[in-house]
Amino acid sequence: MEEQQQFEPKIIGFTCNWCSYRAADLAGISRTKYPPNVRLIRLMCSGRLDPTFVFKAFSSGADGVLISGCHPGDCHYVDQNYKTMRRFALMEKMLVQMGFEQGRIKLVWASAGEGLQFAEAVTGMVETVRKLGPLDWHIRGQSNGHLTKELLLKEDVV
Amino acid sequence: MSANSKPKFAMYWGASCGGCEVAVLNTHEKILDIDANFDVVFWPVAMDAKYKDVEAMEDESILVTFYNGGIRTSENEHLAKLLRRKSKILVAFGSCASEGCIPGLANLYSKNELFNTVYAQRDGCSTVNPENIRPQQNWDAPEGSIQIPEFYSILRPINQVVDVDYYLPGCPPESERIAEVVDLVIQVIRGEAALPPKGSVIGAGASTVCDECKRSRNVKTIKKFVRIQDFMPDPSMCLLEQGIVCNGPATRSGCGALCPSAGAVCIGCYGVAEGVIDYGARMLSAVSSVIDSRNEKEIEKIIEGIPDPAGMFYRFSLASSLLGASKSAWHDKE
Amino acid sequence: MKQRITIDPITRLEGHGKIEIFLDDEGNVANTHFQIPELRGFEQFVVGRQVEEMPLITNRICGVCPEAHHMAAAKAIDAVYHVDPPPTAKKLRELLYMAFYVTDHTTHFYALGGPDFIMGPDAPVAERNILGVIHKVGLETASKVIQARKNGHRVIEIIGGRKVHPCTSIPGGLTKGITEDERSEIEKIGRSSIEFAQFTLKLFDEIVLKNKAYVDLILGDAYEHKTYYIGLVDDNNKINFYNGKVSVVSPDGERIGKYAPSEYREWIEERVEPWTYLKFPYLKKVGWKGLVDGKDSGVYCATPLSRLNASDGMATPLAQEEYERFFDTLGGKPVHKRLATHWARLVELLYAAEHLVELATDPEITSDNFRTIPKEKPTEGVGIVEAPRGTLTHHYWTDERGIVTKANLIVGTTNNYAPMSMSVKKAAQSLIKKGTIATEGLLNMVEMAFRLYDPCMSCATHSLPGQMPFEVTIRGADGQVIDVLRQYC
Amino acid sequence: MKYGYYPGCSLERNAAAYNVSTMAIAEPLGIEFNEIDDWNCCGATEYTSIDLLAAYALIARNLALAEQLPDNGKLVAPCSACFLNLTKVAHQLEEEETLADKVNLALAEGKLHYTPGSIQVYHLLEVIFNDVGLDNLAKKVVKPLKGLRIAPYYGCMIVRPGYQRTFDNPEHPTSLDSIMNALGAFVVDFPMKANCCGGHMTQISQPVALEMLRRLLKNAADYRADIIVTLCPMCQLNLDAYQENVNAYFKTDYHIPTLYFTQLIGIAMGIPAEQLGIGKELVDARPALAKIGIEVPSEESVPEKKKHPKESLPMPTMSKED
Amino acid sequence: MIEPRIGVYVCHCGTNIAGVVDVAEVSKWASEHLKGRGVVISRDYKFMCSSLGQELIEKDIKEYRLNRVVVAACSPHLHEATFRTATKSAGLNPYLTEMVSIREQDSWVHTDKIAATNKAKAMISGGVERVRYHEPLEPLHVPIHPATLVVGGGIAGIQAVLELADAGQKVYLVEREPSIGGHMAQFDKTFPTLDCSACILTPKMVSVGKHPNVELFTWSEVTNVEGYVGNFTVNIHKKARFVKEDICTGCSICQEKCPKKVIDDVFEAGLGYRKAVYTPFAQAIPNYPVIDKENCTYFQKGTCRACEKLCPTKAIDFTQEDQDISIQVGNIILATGYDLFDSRRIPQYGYARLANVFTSLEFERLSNSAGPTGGKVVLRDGVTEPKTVGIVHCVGSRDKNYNNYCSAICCMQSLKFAHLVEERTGAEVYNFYIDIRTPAKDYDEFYQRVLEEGTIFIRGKVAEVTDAARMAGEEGKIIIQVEDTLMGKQRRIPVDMVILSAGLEPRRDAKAVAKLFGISCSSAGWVIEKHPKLDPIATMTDGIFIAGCMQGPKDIPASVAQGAAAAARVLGRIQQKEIALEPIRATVNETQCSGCRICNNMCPYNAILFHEDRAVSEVNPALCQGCGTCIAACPAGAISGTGFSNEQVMAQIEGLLLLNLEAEPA
Repeated sequence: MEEQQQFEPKIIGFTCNWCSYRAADLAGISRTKYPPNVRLIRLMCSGRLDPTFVFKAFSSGADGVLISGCHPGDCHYVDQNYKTMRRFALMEKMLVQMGFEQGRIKLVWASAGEGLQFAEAVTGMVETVRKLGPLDWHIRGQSNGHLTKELLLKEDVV
Repeated sequence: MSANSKPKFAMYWGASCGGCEVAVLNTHEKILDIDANFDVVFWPVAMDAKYKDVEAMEDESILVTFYNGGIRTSENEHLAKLLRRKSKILVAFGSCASEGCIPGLANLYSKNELFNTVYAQRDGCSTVNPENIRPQQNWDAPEGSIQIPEFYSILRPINQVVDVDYYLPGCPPESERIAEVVDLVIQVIRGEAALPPKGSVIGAGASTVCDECKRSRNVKTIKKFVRIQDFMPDPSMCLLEQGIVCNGPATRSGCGALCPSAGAVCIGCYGVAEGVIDYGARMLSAVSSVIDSRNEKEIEKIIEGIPDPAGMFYRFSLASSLLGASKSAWHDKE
Repeated sequence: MKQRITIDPITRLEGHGKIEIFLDDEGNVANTHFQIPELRGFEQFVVGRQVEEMPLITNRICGVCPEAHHMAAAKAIDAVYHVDPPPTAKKLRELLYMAFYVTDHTTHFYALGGPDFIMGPDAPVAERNILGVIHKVGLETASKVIQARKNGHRVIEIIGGRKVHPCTSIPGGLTKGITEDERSEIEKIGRSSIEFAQFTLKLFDEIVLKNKAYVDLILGDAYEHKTYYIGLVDDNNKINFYNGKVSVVSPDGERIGKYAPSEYREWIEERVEPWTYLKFPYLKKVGWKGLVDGKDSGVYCATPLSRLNASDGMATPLAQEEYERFFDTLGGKPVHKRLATHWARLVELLYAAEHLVELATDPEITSDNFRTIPKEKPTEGVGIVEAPRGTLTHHYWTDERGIVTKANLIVGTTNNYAPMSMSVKKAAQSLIKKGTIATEGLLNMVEMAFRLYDPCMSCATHSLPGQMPFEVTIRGADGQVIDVLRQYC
Repeated sequence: MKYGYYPGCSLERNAAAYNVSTMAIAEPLGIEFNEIDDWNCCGATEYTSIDLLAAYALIARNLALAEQLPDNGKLVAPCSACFLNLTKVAHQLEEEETLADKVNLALAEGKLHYTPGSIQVYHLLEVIFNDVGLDNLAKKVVKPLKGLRIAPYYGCMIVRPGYQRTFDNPEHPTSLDSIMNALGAFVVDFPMKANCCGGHMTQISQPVALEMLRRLLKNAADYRADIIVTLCPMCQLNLDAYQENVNAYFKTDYHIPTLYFTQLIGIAMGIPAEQLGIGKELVDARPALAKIGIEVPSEESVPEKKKHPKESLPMPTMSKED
Repeated sequence: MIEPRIGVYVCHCGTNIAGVVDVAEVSKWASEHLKGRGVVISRDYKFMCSSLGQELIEKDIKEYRLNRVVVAACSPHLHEATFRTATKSAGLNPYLTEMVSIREQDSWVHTDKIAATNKAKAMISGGVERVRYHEPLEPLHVPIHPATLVVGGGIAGIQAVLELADAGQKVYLVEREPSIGGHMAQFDKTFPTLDCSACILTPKMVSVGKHPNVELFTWSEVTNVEGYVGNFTVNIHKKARFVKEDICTGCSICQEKCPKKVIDDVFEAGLGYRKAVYTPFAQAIPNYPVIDKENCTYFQKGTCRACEKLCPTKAIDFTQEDQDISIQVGNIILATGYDLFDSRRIPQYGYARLANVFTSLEFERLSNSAGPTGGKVVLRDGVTEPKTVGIVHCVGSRDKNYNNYCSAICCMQSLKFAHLVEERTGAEVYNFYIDIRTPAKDYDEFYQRVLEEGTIFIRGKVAEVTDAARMAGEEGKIIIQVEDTLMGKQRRIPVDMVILSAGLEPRRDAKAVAKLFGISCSSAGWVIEKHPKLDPIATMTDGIFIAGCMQGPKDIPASVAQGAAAAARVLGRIQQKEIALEPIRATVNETQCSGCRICNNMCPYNAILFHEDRAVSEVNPALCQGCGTCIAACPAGAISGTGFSNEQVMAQIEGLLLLNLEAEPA
């Protein structure tokens, strides 16, 4: 099906309520264009980002995950994004160990004023993930490990 | 006859090591209780029984089945489904059945990688295989063809192939916990107690291993991760605080913190804490949170002290984790 | 009449198996295949792990003899780090190991192998099990048995931290020592173990040796194979379970050599067959000639019987006496009668109990010098111990961080895969004549043939998830399936 | 410090002195040069505007050869034109994959290949300023250039922004100034320091070229510079060889010698003048150099040091820059 | 969980959303495909935020017994409050509403209509799944401390202080310099009316100094801020003045007698001198001096003490020490102003190399009647009047090498300079400009006036300012090299004096200050306001407001307006006495907590306390700010959070990826 045409990756983005989510708003307000492949989830702080969310996204059909928070030192909650920085480093290391390509997960610092930068980050990431191709982890997860036709057909209905 | 009037009990091992059976034998006197209160219809390790007898039984005619071992082959799956059908209550017994356990680490590699390592000739190893033979599901012996079961690309805990009523964690479950559960079941039969809600974890604590650990604990900040062979840890102080990655904080209580009390790290055999979805995510998040640095380079340096995150954080639970297996396992070419 | 027989799982052994028997046109046995149907791949998935985890990961190969894997791995990682643990550490490990032998051999004799004798081969199925044994020998004996197992596991817990899957061995020693109180508790246990061992031997005398039918069964050639034997021995060639070199003797009892752990590859090779997931080890020097016995076939055996054959005696007095009685009774070394393995196992039980006391009373045993911190870069190392079910070899390679890069494991029961297959065939041949199949008897024979090896398939198939559905398919020469006898466990 | 070395054509001819002096100071400053074997012309300032691709290939050939040197990808060019060309090409090849492929296609003919990004091109000035460093340089000074008034002349090419690195302020570079200070010379604030010397205009329209040179000379003279110090063979050639023409054309009478900064470093380090190729210049530098060591006129006579009238306002200092 | 009955409302926002997203289709899709997930009704409407739109929701809640509401419209930061109120007035707990931003994050950023429509569906699906797990919550109410802190004593800060103080509220004003007044105090005239800066500023300064409700901390800085809106604890570091404030009469004898003359880099912009003991200027508030330790002979050499000896009231006290004062306030207004672009960064403009190149601020002092030359416009020699003067616009502004932005005030400032030079010296004046920007009231009129005065305007960015004479007439002059873009040729204009109309930059320490108060700066360094148009004086941190150039370059009227506006906002808060906070908090489940103490150092507000006795950790809801970092860190999963629970996020992920659709009857 859509495998034939250009592959449109699905990317889940986790944004912090104070910086990156507002950066996304600003991108909108200033009508900065970026590809529609990213779907955002708002957290109060990137420090809230539980790796479970990331794994859940991947195992539920996301081809990439974008994590975004205030610039280090600018955290609305003083310094929580440093915890994000640490968690991300270890999480990325583990995902790479499990065979993930570097580009599928990305940490982007974006202040509320950086709508343009945010849009650019998204665009860049969509391109990378498009090149990497689908992850189709979830559909395999439902079988004994083999990708079957009927599983493929379950794909995205919209 | 009296045997049949007693509720039927079965214990079966799938892809497991037999430790669970031994743990049951280690309940010692309790075995006699089981004998007294149950008609043990099927318990291969301990007694003869014919598979055809089991097949002949009515569905749900077995009151309780302790099923240990994961699903690695078509045969495991077949048996899990059979016993599910025959049993009223199916208990995922032990780590393998509940979360895949150590054998689940195989999900970090593909079936091909597994086969090659085991069967191909590798320098320095003892296998001699010039024709590069691999076991065949169907093989034509001169006398006729014979089969061995299909080996799946990934190992799965049983709840991924059948409906599970209860989970009894541990590798193996501590005999005391097993005894408690047996008592509970007996009480239920006698109408002295009610069953816990379906899907709950039995024979384990509500918190994590630290709750039972005697070591002293303080606020944690880690500048360097070390390994147990590197130094002589303080026997009375939290191992994680000393820089050794201990899985105690994320691992369900119930074992009595045996390993940390014996000077070893908790390796996580009791699995996820109540309500937790992904064990590795909890360990990963907790351990990295206490890294004491704000500098990306330095953080990189510090996490070099965790050379094998997937292995250390998913030692027992990889097969039941959200991701379940590594990319090479999922994308294994037939 | 053309037939194919399938026997399904043997009960009362740790694992599962599947046997295919093909008959020829006369209805006699043409060939048999003993298949192991699964794979776990430890050798692959230990790669990438921290090497100090090996004693904790590989003991999950087998929950029946985790102590054996724990020890083999422990010795291997000592070697990987080029570190020599202090005497106390070594003695504590061996002490734990003796306690393990006591429980394991006990378990086998009373729960697994024993029933065949105690209840008799022809006793009804429903009674041929541990509960049956309990009923027959009486609760008093039963509780003795239970107590013996309990004691053994208590010692294991004291030193190993846990009853099953011990956790205390690390490169260079142990994570903890033992206190004086614990020591004296262990000593008490040891002494009672000796009594229990002697009691068991007496029981064996009464039930088996005094029973003509059984003795004939043992001495009959239905269960005889002339193969090579291997077993771990100390410098005086006495049996040792924890330390020493592997002694190899030929079918006519001559010692053809002894090898140290690091040299195992010059002696042992493994063969792959397409119809089973399990490999067949054999003696490299002799070579693989197929599933046949004799001096020219590399097939060897590693069981209590083999150990007695491969050694010059026992290191403890009482056991030494039994050792001598054993060979006197059975007509000198080597003994090829496989059913004698059950007796040999009890000789070892006694040794284990005696040595347990020796170690428990060693002055060094309570010292707190229980580990040496490794200084050298980790590289590569082999560890060998004698598991109840055969010589156990662990071999690891690591990078400079001590991360496993390669592993090679040759496990207890695997050693006996070939002889077991042969025993199965022999049993089949002796019980299938001209198409007449004594079904129950056949199953039983085969099961007995198995149990004497006390095969632990979870072990053997360290590359297997312990499951061995035992299935005999009987086929005619045309491949037509006539009968499938199957039972799962 | 090890570097690949690309002398370029002019250092073999008109700028031989530059080459000689560079070699003379390299060793004592702990610099090791490893000349590219069989290097070719960089195409000077024109060729790129004639046939771009060919020019890129021509220049890339040198980069490809440099890549084979064991000098961790650092290549030094003393000539500003060579430096500019090499950096420009190294930069463009890194930027445009397709261009790099085309160029490598051409190089393949000669069994050569250049991996974009593998070579960093440095100008000699940069190496001495950053890698050797002022402190180390000062330590080596045995004969301070005290009393010598120097106009530091950078020319228009080396500080062009936008390529691999811009190592000094393009509008108002100061690295050469501080090097000369380190040698003990008096450096005049030479406003024309980064202006063009006319380049090859001398071949195209003499009047234009001469006017450009006149401005430089006049300004240097206004600041009473004894010597113009340069780091570009083209600048040196123009200022030195055409000074007489300027005088003839504008009825002026300038006699300001133009030396390479390496020559002055050499002198300060006590290396005999002849070993530095001094004497090869057309406008004789000896009278100027003769001043060194001789009592210099006291600072009083320097106009911009005039005492300020008391009502005068304080002058901001350059140093405040954070 | 009670059976969810969800209403989905898709807003057109005129054509803002409907222009790209097929809203009708989206709403239809939701009602059909999300039926199985509890969606009872789904509508699209022109403007959901309109009163009619809100009534629509209220009506449905009653009619269809809805217990959850999803509004797909603009960013929750814009209208979450609006729709919560609507939900509330229909008798439903307001926190059972979820907003989906299909405008900012969909229609406005995408062009492909089909893709955008599909994305809207996915986003709504995510919102629906999430809202299923919303719980009814009650906002937390915290009291507002009536006192206010204003940081920065420039005109913006002064205005804010006076508004608040006059309204009868307590105000603390903290100023880094010895006197309030800020940049405005340095100016001579203010455009476009040319009224004297001091004349209009000093009265305000005086009333600040005398006001009973104002507590003034000059020569002081804020070093620490804790707490949250309504209840901040602020630490002020008050540097020792070495002058007893209570005794000093400000007679300024000490300043006359002090032997140590120092170049005044601050108030005189480096163009004039002050003493080691000084008040920055005559009308300083407070008007008692400070001793600047670094330059005071006594402090440096241990001798002198001239000031001490000669002080008639014995107000000098060398033993004074720095103080740290802690104050409680409910709100904070920041007005820390700007720094002047440092013209040294453009060396080719010759500043600090060529004597007669001046910066705008230097010229302000030069032309100021109270300045070093008493208002005489002269060259740096202090005597010569310039015959020709060049004024360079946009120095460091609208220049990709320095600052991209327009500094807003330089055009008018340059015009003012042109006029003053004209007026004071009759010199010939050149203005070098890119564009002339005179947008505000009476500004362009002023431009016309200056034009008529004969100032010459050359349109072109100046390339170089040099003293390298090239041709006759350039000798001894400063030559301005410029391309006249109207004439289309290069020109060299020789002048005697150059004035660089330098741009405005954020304070050097702007980022540090922002961090101190928990707000953020744009990449340029100006503080980010809550909304660029609708809320330019509030910040993302509740209780922290901004005014003046801290928020961006602006002139005096704009700064004053912002100061007043910020004050008005704070007064409103104080009126309410208390403020409702989002009830987003973390809580520890004690039976599950193992006391591993990993969370203990996760909280920057020290809201997590560990009970040694029970060996469990607990979160103090009063201190918790709801960031959720401890929730993510807890290895036992023992900490949960309201508003952003695991269940909510996990469900939203499934929704966004449409896994929920499988749960729907085929």
